[in-house]
Amino acid sequence: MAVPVLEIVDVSKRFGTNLANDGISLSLAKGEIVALLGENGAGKTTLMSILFGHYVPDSGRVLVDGTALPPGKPRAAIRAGIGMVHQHFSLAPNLTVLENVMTGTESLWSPRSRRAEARAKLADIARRFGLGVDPDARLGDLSVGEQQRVEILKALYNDARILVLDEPTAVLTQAEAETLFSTLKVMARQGLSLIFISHKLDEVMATADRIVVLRGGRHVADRKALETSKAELAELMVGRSVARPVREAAVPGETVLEAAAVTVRQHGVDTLKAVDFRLRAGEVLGIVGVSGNGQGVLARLLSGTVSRTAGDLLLFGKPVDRLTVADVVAAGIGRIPEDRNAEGAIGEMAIWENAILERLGDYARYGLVDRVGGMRFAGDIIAQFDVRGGAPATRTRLLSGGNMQKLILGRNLIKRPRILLAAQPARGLDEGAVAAVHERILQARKAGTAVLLISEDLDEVMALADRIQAIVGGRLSPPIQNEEADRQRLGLMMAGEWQAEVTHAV
Amino acid sequence: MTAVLDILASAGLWAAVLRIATPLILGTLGALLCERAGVLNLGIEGIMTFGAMIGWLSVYNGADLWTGLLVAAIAGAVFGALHALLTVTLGLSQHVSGLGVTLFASSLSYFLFRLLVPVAGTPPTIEPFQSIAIPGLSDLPFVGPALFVQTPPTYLAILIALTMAYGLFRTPLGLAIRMTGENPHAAEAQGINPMTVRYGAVMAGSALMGMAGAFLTLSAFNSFFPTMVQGRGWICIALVVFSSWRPGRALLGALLFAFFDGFQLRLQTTLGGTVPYQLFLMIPYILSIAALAIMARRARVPQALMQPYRRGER
Amino acid sequence: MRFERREHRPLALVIATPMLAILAALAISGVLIAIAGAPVLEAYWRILKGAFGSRLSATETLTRATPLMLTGLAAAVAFRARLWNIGAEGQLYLGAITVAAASSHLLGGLPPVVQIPALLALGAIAGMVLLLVPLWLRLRFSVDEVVTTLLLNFVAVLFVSMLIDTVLKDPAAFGWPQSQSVEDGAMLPKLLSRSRLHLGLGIALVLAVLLHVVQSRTVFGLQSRAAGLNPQAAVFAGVPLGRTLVAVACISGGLAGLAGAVEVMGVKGYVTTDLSPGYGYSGIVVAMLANLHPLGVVLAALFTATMFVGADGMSRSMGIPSYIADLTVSLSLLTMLVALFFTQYRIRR
Amino acid sequence: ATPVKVAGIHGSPVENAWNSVLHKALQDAAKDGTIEYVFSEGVSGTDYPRAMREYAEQGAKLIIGETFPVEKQAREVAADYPDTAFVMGSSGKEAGDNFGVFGTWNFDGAYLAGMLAGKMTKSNVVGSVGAMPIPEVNMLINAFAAGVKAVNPDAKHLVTFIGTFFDPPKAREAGLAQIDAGADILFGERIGTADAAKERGIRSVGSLVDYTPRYPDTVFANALWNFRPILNAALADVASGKPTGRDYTAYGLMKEGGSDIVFVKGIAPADAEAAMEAKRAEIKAGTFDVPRVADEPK
Ligand SMILES: Nc1ncnc2c1ncn2[C@@H]1O[C@H](COP(=O)(O)OP(=O)(O)OP(=O)(O)O)[C@@H](O)[C@H]1O
Ligand SMILES: Nc1ncnc2c1ncn2[C@@H]1O[C@H](COP(=O)(O)OP(=O)(O)OP(=O)(O)O)[C@@H](O)[C@H]1O
Ligand SMILES: [Mg+2]
Ligand SMILES: [Mg+2]
Repeated sequence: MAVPVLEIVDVSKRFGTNLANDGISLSLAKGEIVALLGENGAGKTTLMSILFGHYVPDSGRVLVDGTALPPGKPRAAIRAGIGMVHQHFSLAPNLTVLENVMTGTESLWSPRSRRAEARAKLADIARRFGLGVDPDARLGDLSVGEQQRVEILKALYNDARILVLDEPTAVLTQAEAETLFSTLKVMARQGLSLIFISHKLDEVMATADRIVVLRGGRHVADRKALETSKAELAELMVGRSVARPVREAAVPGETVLEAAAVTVRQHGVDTLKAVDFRLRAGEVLGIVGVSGNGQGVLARLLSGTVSRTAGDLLLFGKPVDRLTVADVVAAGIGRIPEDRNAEGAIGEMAIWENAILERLGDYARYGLVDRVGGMRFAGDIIAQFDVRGGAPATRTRLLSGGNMQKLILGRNLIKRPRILLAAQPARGLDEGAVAAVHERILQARKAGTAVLLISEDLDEVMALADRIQAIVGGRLSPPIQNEEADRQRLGLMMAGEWQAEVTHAV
Repeated sequence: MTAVLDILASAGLWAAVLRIATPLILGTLGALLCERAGVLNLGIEGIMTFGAMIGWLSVYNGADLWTGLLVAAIAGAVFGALHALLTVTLGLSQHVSGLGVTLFASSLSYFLFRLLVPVAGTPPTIEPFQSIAIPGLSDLPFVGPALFVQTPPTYLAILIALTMAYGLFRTPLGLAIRMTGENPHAAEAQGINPMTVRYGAVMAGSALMGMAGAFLTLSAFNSFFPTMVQGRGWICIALVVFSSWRPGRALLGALLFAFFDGFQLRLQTTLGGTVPYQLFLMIPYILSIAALAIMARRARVPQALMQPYRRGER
Repeated sequence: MRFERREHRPLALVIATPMLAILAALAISGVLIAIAGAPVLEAYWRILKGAFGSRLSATETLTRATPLMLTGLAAAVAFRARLWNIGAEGQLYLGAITVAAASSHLLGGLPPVVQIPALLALGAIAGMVLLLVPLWLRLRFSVDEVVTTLLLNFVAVLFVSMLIDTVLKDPAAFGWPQSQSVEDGAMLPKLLSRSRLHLGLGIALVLAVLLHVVQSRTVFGLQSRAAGLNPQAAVFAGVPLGRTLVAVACISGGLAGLAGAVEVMGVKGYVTTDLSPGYGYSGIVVAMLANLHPLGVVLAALFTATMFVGADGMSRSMGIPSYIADLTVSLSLLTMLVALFFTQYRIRR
Repeated sequence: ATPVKVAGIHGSPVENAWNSVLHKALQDAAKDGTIEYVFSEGVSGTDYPRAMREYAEQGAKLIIGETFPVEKQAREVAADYPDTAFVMGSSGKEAGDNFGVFGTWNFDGAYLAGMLAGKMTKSNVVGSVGAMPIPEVNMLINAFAAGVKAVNPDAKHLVTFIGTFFDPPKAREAGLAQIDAGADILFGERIGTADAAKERGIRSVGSLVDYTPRYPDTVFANALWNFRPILNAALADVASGKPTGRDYTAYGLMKEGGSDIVFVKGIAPADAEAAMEAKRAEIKAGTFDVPRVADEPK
């Protein structure tokens, strides 16, 4: 093998009692793409943060071209040619693209920013790698995919030779992800070395040359992509074999939720346009779509946080007026929000408080909170849903992403809801956690719960949903049966192609 | 009505506007610089007081006026470092720390003044900055006496405003400061140490606040007098908001407020105290609140303002 | 060097650090006292005596702590819901002027049992109203309230200054800008004769306990904390965000307004623009020192008042500049802030 | 005799002209050995009653100060400490046996200075800068204006209030505004006014203390106020055990030696000085009373 451009040697890092990295070593050759895999909390981000100088390792070294980087100095890492695209974007929405890219690239004491030169260089890089974006746009006005591009441009602008991407596709659509990976391959061919982190085994297998697996902070495996399989990787990550559950055939029951020509208007824009759907007991209805097409509004509408402008909603056959969160919870609708940190749970509050917050009606008397009951409820969730890493009184923030998701699932499923609204339930979760979440959703279906699954992940929808509708520009396609669905057909539906069919037919 | 027009047409008014505005310009720029880096500095009122005291005390003890101004700036920077220690290093709540610094700096000024300066009938004096007529320009009709016969710190303040406007928007350092105020994580990811930037901005901004205070004792007056800052610092905080964090507009805002004050004083001599003077004094505050209500939607507030940055914390 | 958040706070640490902070503040003050040429140890002794050494000093300490408790509670309840109310000073003045106006114009002549509660309520309502404005700006236009509440302080004080210069000016005050007085009958009863200690202390203590119960035990307490920590998640969980914040603002502004009412009805009898030596701002300090805990606020207010009254008395008895009192208080605040930090964080290399 | 223990409680820093007059008189008395003087300054309204009580409990026999913001409470304190004499600058009335009051009546000097100014003005415009329109400030400014008018009925008199007691830069700006409006002699009730006059090379009049040493070429006359007569009267009452609950204001009048004009000879026209000296003699003799007008000057 060629001389490695990057070597991580025996790096360890401890947070409190938690050994996040335990003697990890890793090397990267020029032009190579390495995927870093591991469960949530395995220490991937921590390792990359050490590489980039955000964190100072407790021990171990990082070598670029054989020279050790000073620890804890992002500036040195950038100089050495390391570029990093963070799991959470580090961009300033109020500044322009060019400003975001230029920050820190010139000597701070230079009396003048060389904007023209910077603009030219940016345009050049954008052309070379096919990453077009308006340099004068305010960053906050860009879509998520464009912001991602800016992050990559930023790294390339710094003449990165080693590019690190931490879960770059977590927020991208399938199509955007595919574009990204073809760009990454172009980069590798031009001599860049890449490390990317992902939980999606398909893209890992398709893109990486080599795959490194971390578990519990330790380096557990290093495989050539050609010499391994998804099943092996999944097992290496979790430490046991995992398989996603299989949906069994079932007969759906009566309709529990029906929307007829429901429209939502926000700030003068129709974000949902006359949507129709029916949801039946014991079935999973999948809604696929590219983000930004209204699935957020749909989820919020059914969660009780947005109200409709026109149309009818029938809940258990009865028309309902304005739905509030309290109504929704009282009606036995469980809700899994799309962003667990922003909406699902409050990190600074205890687990038990998060568990009962949405059902304070049941856990309060005369306006006083029933603490004992709440603790018991949280304890039940922890036990039944295998939430690890916390007791009822623990601060929720300390749970890993997967465990927080289990808490949210448990909070909703433990009371056997009649309807479950699941928005992106497995986003950002590792393979083991995904399997567990899917398992729970299918169990609920079997028990007669009607599940509305909103997801951008086609594999997930095809694995779980009985019927599938696509959402495009605030409109819903008519449903198709799972058996009729394949990637291509769904792709067309997500592009709005069903409308064309309809017009042709008329 | 003609009385109002006469006032507006007098060069004296506009010269007064510049004079009254000078400490506000310096203080506002100082607060603006801190806030651009993400740190609200409510220590301003106290830092101005200390600057007024120490600048004067230096000159009283034999330093020349420019040295006095410099000493005030350095003292301001020291209090800035204290504020930065509490809010940047320790990440404590910025408004609480700022109020603490104000209380500390002002009581320390009074205490030291009392210890170091003998009590006499009226406080002892120094020879303050004299107005300098800019050759050529000051001979222009109307504009000359209105704008070009001022004390050197006034020219300096305007120069600093223009420099800061350039510096923030046209230099790499300015971009680094703005980025730190918008998203310190992003700044760090680009190899800028947000802690250092915040320390630098808060100390430099506080130095300007110290100079703002020193203007009161080295130019606007010739003695130090406890409590003489009289809320000018708080007006600066308002003006930063009013300026939507832009140095050029900060300059204009300070001039606008000084205009109301100078105008009000002149109106009294012709119309007598018919309008309660409090109404005039409320103007900058109310305008700032209104400006905020209009602007906030466009979210031009530095996004990381008042948010502590702790390395390696989730 | 890095700071790492502590998940567990050893009790010993929680007790020891504030003690260290007080010692540090006293040590620094000691240096200044020595510079002023006074014997330091005696000065410490005099601070203690000045705060608690006699019936007079003890009642004065308690009297000064009273408004601090109320403004401290006002800040604590708001900060807990992340409503950054630093406008307690303005709310205090508005409460005060409302009480003075109401007693001399609206409710004058009513029997004390009716008038006193009515005045207290009106004072509280005035404070609420002043805080609801920035809250409305925040909810409607997403205007950050730190700056608006701060600025409204100056508007409020100028407004009061204008009123006591014009319509509410006391003609009996010989032209001094001061408001008409609250009727004698409507003054709060004194708790001890020959002292300034008044019923306001009792009111503040009861409210602190009440607030503690509300915050730690009630649905509203939990919801307001949720609203503060993560508004979006709170809305998702069905917390009525607007209503909760309005309620928080009413309590916070009400407490601050009440502080003004109590100062007028308990101590001063009328309003001038120097009614409050910054009680609104000190309240923030008190709330932070108490870590936003209502019962802690009582202790922090007592501590702050002790430091001030003690050091003030010391300056008089030892003939050193009286500015030492504010200086000691500010030093205690700064050291205490640092101490609180170290109860929450530990240093890692 | 052993010196009497006297405490001064100053609501403002002792640099404030008014307080400095009290402070200086008390310091002088201490130097004479007449009294033993302790003081507090910058005492806020909230703390004022406590300071009074503390000094009373520490055994001060006489307490001098100002109770403008705390009139009501101050009387309560006095009632609680009948053995201590309180003689306070106050707008109110005396109370009980031990709460005496005094006003600041240095308007005689202001009137006389006005007589000089009226003859000196070339532009026929003079101005006064004051803190706030409270009676004692009003009386002073009105007396100055009356003096001007007495010798020069056509002269115009401008008035500006700065709205605060402690903002010298603002007083200076107010003075400059008046100069811009044509004034060529300024009466500075507030410190800072003379700085404006100095900057523009015109003359000004000071109040309460002698500003001439501070502004030698600018301030040519001062309406002095001397606290010593009031202090002496109060001390005499304390010494002889007479009640101090009375109004000491009159001791501050010119005819009692409590106030006067000091001026630099030869600045004003000789006839103006002569006319002024004549009036001064009349006032001292009690044959002329300067009008006391407490309304807000217009
Ligand atoms: N700043 C921090 N303070 C305390 N603990 C931390 C910190 N950063 C990470 N951890 C902990 O270290 C462990 C590794 O975290 P890390 O973010 O590296 O995981 P990851 O592999 O990136 O997970 P994910 O797939 O969820 O992104 C976790 O247990 C996490 O809770
Ligand atoms: N306040 C608004 N003003 C104008 N348009 C809006 C507003 N909110 C949403 N939209 C538009 O409505 C459409 C649907 O928005 P929505 O937030 O539901 O998207 P989403 O599907 O939830 O996206 P994501 O998955 O990224 O959260 C988008 O085109 C969006 O740009
Ligand atoms: Mg990660
Ligand atoms: Mg959305």
